[in-house]
Amino acid sequence: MKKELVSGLPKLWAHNPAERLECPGCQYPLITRIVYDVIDELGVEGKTILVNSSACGYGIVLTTSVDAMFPNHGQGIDVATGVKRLLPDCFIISFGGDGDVAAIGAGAFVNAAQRAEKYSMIMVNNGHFAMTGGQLAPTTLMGQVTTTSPEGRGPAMGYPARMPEMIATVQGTAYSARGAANNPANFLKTKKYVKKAFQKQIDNVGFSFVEFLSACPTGWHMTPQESIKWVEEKMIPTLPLGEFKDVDTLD
Amino acid sequence: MKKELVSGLPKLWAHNPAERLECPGCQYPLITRIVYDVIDELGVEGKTILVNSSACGYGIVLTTSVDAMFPNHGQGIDVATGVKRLLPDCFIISFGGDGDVAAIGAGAFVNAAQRAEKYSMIMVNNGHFAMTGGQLAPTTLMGQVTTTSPEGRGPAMGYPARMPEMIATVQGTAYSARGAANNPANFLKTKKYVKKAFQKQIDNVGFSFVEFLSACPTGWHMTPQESIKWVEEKMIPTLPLGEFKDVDTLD
Amino acid sequence: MDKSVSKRADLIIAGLGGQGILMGGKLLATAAMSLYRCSLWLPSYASRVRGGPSECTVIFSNDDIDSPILSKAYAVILVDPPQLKLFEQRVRSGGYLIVESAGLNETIERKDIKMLSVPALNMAVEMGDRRASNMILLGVYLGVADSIPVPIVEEELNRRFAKKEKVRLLNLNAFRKGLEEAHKLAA
Amino acid sequence: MDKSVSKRADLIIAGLGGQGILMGGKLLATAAMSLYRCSLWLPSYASRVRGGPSECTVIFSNDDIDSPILSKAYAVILVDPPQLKLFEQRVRSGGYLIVESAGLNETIERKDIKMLSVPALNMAVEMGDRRASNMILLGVYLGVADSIPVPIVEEELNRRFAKKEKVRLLNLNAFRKGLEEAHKLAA
Amino acid sequence: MGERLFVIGNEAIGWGALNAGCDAYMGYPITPQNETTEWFAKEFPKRGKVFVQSQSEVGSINIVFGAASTGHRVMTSTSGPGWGLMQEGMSHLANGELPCVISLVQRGGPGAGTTRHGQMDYLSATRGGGNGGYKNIVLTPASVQETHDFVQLAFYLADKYRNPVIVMTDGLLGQMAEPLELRKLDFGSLPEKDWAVRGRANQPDGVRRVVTAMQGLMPTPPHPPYAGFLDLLKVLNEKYETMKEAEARYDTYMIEDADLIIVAYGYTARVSKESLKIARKDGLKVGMIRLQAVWPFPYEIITEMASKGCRFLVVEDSLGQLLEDVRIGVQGKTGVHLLGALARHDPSDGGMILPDSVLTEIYRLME
Amino acid sequence: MGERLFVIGNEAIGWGALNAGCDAYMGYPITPQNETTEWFAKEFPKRGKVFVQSQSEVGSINIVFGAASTGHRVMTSTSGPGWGLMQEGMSHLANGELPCVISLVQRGGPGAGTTRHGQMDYLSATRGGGNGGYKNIVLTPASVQETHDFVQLAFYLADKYRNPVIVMTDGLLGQMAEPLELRKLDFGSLPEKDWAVRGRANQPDGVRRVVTAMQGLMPTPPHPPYAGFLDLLKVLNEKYETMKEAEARYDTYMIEDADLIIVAYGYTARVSKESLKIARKDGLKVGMIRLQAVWPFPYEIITEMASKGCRFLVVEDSLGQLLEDVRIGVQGKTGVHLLGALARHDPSDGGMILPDSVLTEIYRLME
Amino acid sequence: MAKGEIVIDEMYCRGCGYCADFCPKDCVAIQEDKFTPQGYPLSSFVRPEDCTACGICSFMCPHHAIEVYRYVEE
Amino acid sequence: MAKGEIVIDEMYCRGCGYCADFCPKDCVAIQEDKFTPQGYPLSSFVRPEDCTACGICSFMCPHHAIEVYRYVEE
Ligand SMILES: Cc1ncc(C[n+]2csc(CCOP(=O)(O)OP(=O)(O)O)c2C)c(N)n1
Ligand SMILES: Cc1ncc(C[n+]2csc(CCOP(=O)(O)OP(=O)(O)O)c2C)c(N)n1
Ligand code: SF4
Ligand code: SF4
Ligand code: SF4
Ligand code: SF4
Repeated sequence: MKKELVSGLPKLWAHNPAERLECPGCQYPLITRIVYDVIDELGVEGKTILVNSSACGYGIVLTTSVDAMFPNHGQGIDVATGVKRLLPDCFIISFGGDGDVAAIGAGAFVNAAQRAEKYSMIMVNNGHFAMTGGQLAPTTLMGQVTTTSPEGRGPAMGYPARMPEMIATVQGTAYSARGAANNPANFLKTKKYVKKAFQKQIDNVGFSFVEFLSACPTGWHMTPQESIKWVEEKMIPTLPLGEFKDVDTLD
Repeated sequence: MKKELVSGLPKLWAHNPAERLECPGCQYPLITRIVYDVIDELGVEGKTILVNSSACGYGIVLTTSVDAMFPNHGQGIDVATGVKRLLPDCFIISFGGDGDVAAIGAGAFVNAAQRAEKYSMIMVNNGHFAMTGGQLAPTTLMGQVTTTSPEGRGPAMGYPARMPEMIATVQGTAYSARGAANNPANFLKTKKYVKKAFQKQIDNVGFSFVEFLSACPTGWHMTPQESIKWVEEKMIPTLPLGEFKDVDTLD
Repeated sequence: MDKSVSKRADLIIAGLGGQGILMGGKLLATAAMSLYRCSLWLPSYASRVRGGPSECTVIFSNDDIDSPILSKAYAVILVDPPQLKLFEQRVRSGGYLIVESAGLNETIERKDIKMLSVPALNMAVEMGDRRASNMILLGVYLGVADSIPVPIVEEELNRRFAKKEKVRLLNLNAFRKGLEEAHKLAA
Repeated sequence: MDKSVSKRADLIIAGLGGQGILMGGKLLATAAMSLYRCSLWLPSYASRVRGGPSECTVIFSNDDIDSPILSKAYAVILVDPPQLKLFEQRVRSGGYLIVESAGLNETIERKDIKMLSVPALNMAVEMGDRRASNMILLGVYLGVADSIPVPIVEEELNRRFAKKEKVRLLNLNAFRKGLEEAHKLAA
Repeated sequence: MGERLFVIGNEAIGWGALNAGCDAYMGYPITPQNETTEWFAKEFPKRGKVFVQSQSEVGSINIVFGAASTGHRVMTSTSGPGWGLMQEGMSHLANGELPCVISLVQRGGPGAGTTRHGQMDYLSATRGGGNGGYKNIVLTPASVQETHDFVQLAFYLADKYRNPVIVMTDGLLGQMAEPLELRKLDFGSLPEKDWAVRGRANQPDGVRRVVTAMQGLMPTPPHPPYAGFLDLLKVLNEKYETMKEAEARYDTYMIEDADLIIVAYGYTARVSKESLKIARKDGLKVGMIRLQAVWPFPYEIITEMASKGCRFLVVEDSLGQLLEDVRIGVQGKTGVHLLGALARHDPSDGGMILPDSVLTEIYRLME
Repeated sequence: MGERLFVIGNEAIGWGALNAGCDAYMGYPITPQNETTEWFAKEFPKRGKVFVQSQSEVGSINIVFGAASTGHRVMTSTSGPGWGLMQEGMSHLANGELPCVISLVQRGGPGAGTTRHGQMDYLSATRGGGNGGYKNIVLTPASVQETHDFVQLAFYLADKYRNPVIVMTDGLLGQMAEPLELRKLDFGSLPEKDWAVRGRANQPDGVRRVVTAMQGLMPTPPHPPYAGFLDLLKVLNEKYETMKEAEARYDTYMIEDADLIIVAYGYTARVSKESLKIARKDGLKVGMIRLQAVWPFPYEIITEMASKGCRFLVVEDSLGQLLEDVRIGVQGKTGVHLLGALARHDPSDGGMILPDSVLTEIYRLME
Repeated sequence: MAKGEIVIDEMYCRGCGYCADFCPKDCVAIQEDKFTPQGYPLSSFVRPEDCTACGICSFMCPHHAIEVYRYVEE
Repeated sequence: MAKGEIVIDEMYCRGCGYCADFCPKDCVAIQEDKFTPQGYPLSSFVRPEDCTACGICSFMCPHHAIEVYRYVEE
């Protein structure tokens, strides 16, 4: 009997375990797997440039075998604009944490969409600032304890940001969705979202955006299993999965 | 026969013509009149602090008789947060141009709403950066000629920002609307919007926001009459007047 | 100024925003390019106020132009008469202060300079457009200073307004009126 | 070190993140506060990597503590044996290198320091929780260095874990096991 | 000795602020100062004080602008890239003459550099990294206790001069724990903040207040603030000159007979002192000037010692920034040497300058 | 003489960029440099080149980061508060060693100050206003032609050193019109930009490229960029030292026999030269050093002239920034005087330093 | 019959004409041959008889140049 | 009968247990007493017989430690 590989290392893989420093059970690499595989499926690998400004993503995104950029926290959105404008034929993905997109980079994010920049943005939402030690992020859920909301997030600290819903109202946005990988079905659905988002870029329609809810067991002080449950039972009810915009022309 | 004053100088007026340096036909002072009069009607004059970071608003807002602040372009949103947090019993209005709110201050704007800051924000949309000589703003209409879109805004420069629609999607926003003063009826409707927005602050509900479409005859190189027509025939169809969010609790 | 050698000329035009101050100066400076090795135009206007004080410096020279800023100039064109006393001080000894007469109700004290009071606004209104007054004053200046041959200025003027025939004609006529006026005044 | 005068003691604890390196050092430094005029704890850990190299410096002294950084210390506790060669160099002459024996398969070359190899991990597993191994090593250190009286350390330990009785007991017992082990090794 | 806490430098900033009567903190997380932000998140709300986690450092500094305008004592803290982002705001605070405290916990740069420690923001802190030329006092503590005390001093100086004051440490001092005696320091009385906005009904004179970053100054009543630009410059210049006269701070150690003087601040000053003492035991005439403030800079003492023929060794964890000031002071009279960041002992981002390296350099220079 | 345009300094920046083969401009409006932004908006799209109006100066500088990473020639321009906002980005560009050009048209500060002109960003431009200690060449033209030429030089130097280069003028030079001869300058050949990202299929060697602002450097292949932090510092230090050696630029005027030397750059250099010529006619031995670059700074020539006993007069429209560098050069050997922004002739924001003021100061000093 | 009257302040009027545009009774008009001290064309209360004292000309005036009074029976 | 098989790379596995959680056929389990070289509990292919080669354990593994092979008739 012959064996055929069904699934293994993601496509676009630079075999370098030294650079793979994510925590056990971290779901971050699942979205990178999705992104890498979709790039491969769309056949755009040779012209892809990944721009990563998500903090925990630094080591994780470095596993790619394609051109990559690592600007500072919050800058990846504008930096991607710079790359895409100079290389309109290239395929540009910008990765950001929820801190990047919803906090420090929110102005860049809104304006990239307003200008209808033709690249794709992935926001990895792990509900807090993981790299710096688990502070409140705009996406933090109500009641969630972080190092800067030690009593849990209360209304005095505002309410969880819903970026895909918000950016869907901007005319320059071609596609906006929220996915997760709390189970295999949602993993596969998220992959579909990502593929659609990327196709908008290929078709030069407009700005495309996918938020990914990502379990962070270490940062949340949970077992991996508890962290998946948290995504399911806490995050998804507040931050529903699905598509919020999907158009083929912006006019 | 006795005479009774029906309408004259706005309330909260500091009689100082030297500081009134707006261009002939500029509609900016109409929104300040609305704001001043509503503050007076709500009886909060004594605890009002105006924060202005709109550029042409500098001279215009200086006409108030209440405490006022003039931080730099783009900063008025965060500055208002600082003032309100330290003086929660005071009544804080932040004025911004479309450049302030939709461009340089977009991140501050989105995050003030996300944190449900309890003050009121007025955005004066004159469709371009007036003070610096009429450059493209995120709100500039398609086809509109500015000094940085000399051939008219085309899709390569993105699409007009719709801030009230966008900010309405943020949970921390209590109120969001768009008004104009292209005719007396809309002037009065805008005044109602402003009053509602201010009431949200008084009731401590959340962030409140009103956009005001403002004719800028000088900057647009039009007569005042042409500029009113432009508001009516070009701006309003793209940026419809009305309320986009009005809630009494954020949960 | 020695009209034949013409090694350097300088001029301040002062008034209010909207009076064509900056445009007039730039026109001269551009025209001067073909004649002088160096030519310089420096505008100066209030930043926030539309319609506030406005001023420009024009210098042409065959030597290097060092300072772009003039403490004093050979000629000052003052379109806003209330500022007379201020600009009296900015004329170099032996030079000219050319001033709009409408609204002028004082005179200068200095004996070492000449003041030419020109009813440019009235003349312009008579010509059909008050906005042409700046060209009249420019004409007066060239009439007395002769720093650039008239045809060169007219050529530049024609080039600048090539696409707006009515404006071109208006300005050209105003300029010529100013030259005439200069000769009258000089006489 | 002169145990009776005890003017200054210092210590480096090194290992990997998650081995309780930083906590152990801070416990000692806090306990030392009541005894010494000065006490200092300086952590040092890799920024990006969870589980990377981790190290802390502990100094107590009745004199001012100048440098918070030690080129060498009287004692080094090494929880990560593969780094033996590196830390052999960081022990002061006459001092101790206390090293976890599980995974240790070399020895030191220097003759002027003493190496104590301690099966702390095994001992901790026997006690029911591998995470207690750091307290065992701390006990060994105090057993040989005697820089702080045992009751003071135990008091601090009890305070720190006051709210978690099981953890408190585990750590206290581990610490005492370490002390015993030190006496065995010293014997 | 009173009750002492055992806390890290980043927490001492919080305790110092509390003892200074600070009312509000606004900040954004960045390593290695996160414990400061977290301290305020934990300790301030429960005391009814204001904690705002901003959306960025541009946000922090502008929220500070608003908060400081109300006359309350307010502060923020940051590091590295966050400090870079605050430069425009610093300039506007200077223009508006708004008192506030910025805790700057230096890390290594440029760019994201290392999240650990470094002394690489000296020039941007002392020269006004932002636009337009402004000055602020920069205090440089070297211990946990001094950090706590200097934060209080900083609030006092900020109010005294109506100017931002920076307390500059580094990741090493921030992460390091030492005993801290909590104490409220009294520096004397201060004028009323009669320029603050608080709503006209709350102004004793019923006259509006205006705060602006546009053309300088918040003249106390009568407003309006139309002081010309030149007036702003004159006022600022006078203030800066006064600060230069009055606020230089340093301590000296065995400089009287020294042939070589080490100039340093913060962690490298402590490292250097250890080496210096060893060298002294060896009979080498080494002394030290430890800077407790790096702006204003005590050029006079440097010039004086240089005139006596002393040579200088600058020990700083950078490519040579403090070095520039020492050179200005020395005026070419003697030699100035640098032991800088290239002497970090470890190629990874954890390296620091060790006592051994300083000692070796002392011996090399004294040979 | 070839065909000449009559353009203002802000437009000359555009023409210079075009002649340098600049591919992209990104910027945000701010007075007094709006004509630059507008020039690119008008001239670049129709030539198939990239113009992006960013949402802020933080946006500008980060879009520059992205654009420069592709190996194209890119630039931005700004002034005052916009410059303040770019500081963090400048630091990251330095870390990533990305070549690009920043046109800085100085206005008066601090804060929003005046929108007119000033020379108040000298220190933040030369000292690295942002975090972490970095250096960049700062070219300071004094005419429209020189502005155009120096923009081309800036692009060359940026590529040569893989470092941002600043062209620093001011509102006055920016608004002033002079004849401009368009000419393409040739500075010699440059290495391939083999480090640039462009998609792996477009890399001749098929190996990925990595650009980072995190821990320095984009080593040309083989990657990865895991140079340690210390390695980054060493590389940067070496580069900065090379620039210091090679890139100081100035011209001198009648300094040989001078008793007093004026040091200035930009508009105040031109103003000063006029006064100097008058003073010379009067027999006063005044000379001038006009700086064409303010970083690196030509300390040697200053020291040399100071050693001969020359005194110095610094003329700059600030409270004394260039002054610091001249002091470093003079080394206390002779006197250094400042004619600064307090000598602006007009209390409003329009004031400038007039030739008369400089002349008076020369006479005062030469009395 | 006039229900009220308006007062136009020459110092403030800048001749934009909004009062004339929006007055529902056409009581106000720009006088192209009269100028304000600042040189702008001046607005005038040309048909006082139809004024209803609605206030529109006043609140639509950007330069706050108009006061509107209503006549009230005593 | 097994439709395929999986290979777990000890070097990569970090014992998070997602493979075990999500394997629809319960073929994978964490062996609490076995450790990876890095010291993490190790995942094992405990019931190979039911494996359908669906690939889930592989793509749900964050650490890319699992390869899934499907048997194909030749
Ligand atoms: C200007 C600036 N401010 C702050 C930081 C510190 N910082 C690094 S990552 C980060 C937030 C990380 O959160 P997020 O973007 O959600 O990414 P995650 O770590 O969760 O992947 C912060 C605040 C920085 N590097 N630069
Ligand atoms: C950081 C910074 N960038 C740019 C500017 C220049 N600037 C002043 S106002 C302005 C835009 C004005 O547009 P808008 O906010 O729409 O107000 P308007 O003038 O139209 O009232 C700009 C770009 C500045 N002052 N500060
Ligand atoms: S901290 Fe959280 S997000 Fe970051 S690598 Fe660990 S698990 Fe993943
Ligand atoms: S430029 Fe436009 S917005 Fe500004 S004062 Fe004039 S009319 Fe009003
Ligand atoms: S609306 Fe006001 S400013 Fe305009 S014309 Fe009428 S009175 Fe004059
Ligand atoms: S999902 Fe991967 S890392 Fe996690 S236990 Fe299974 S094989 Fe190991």
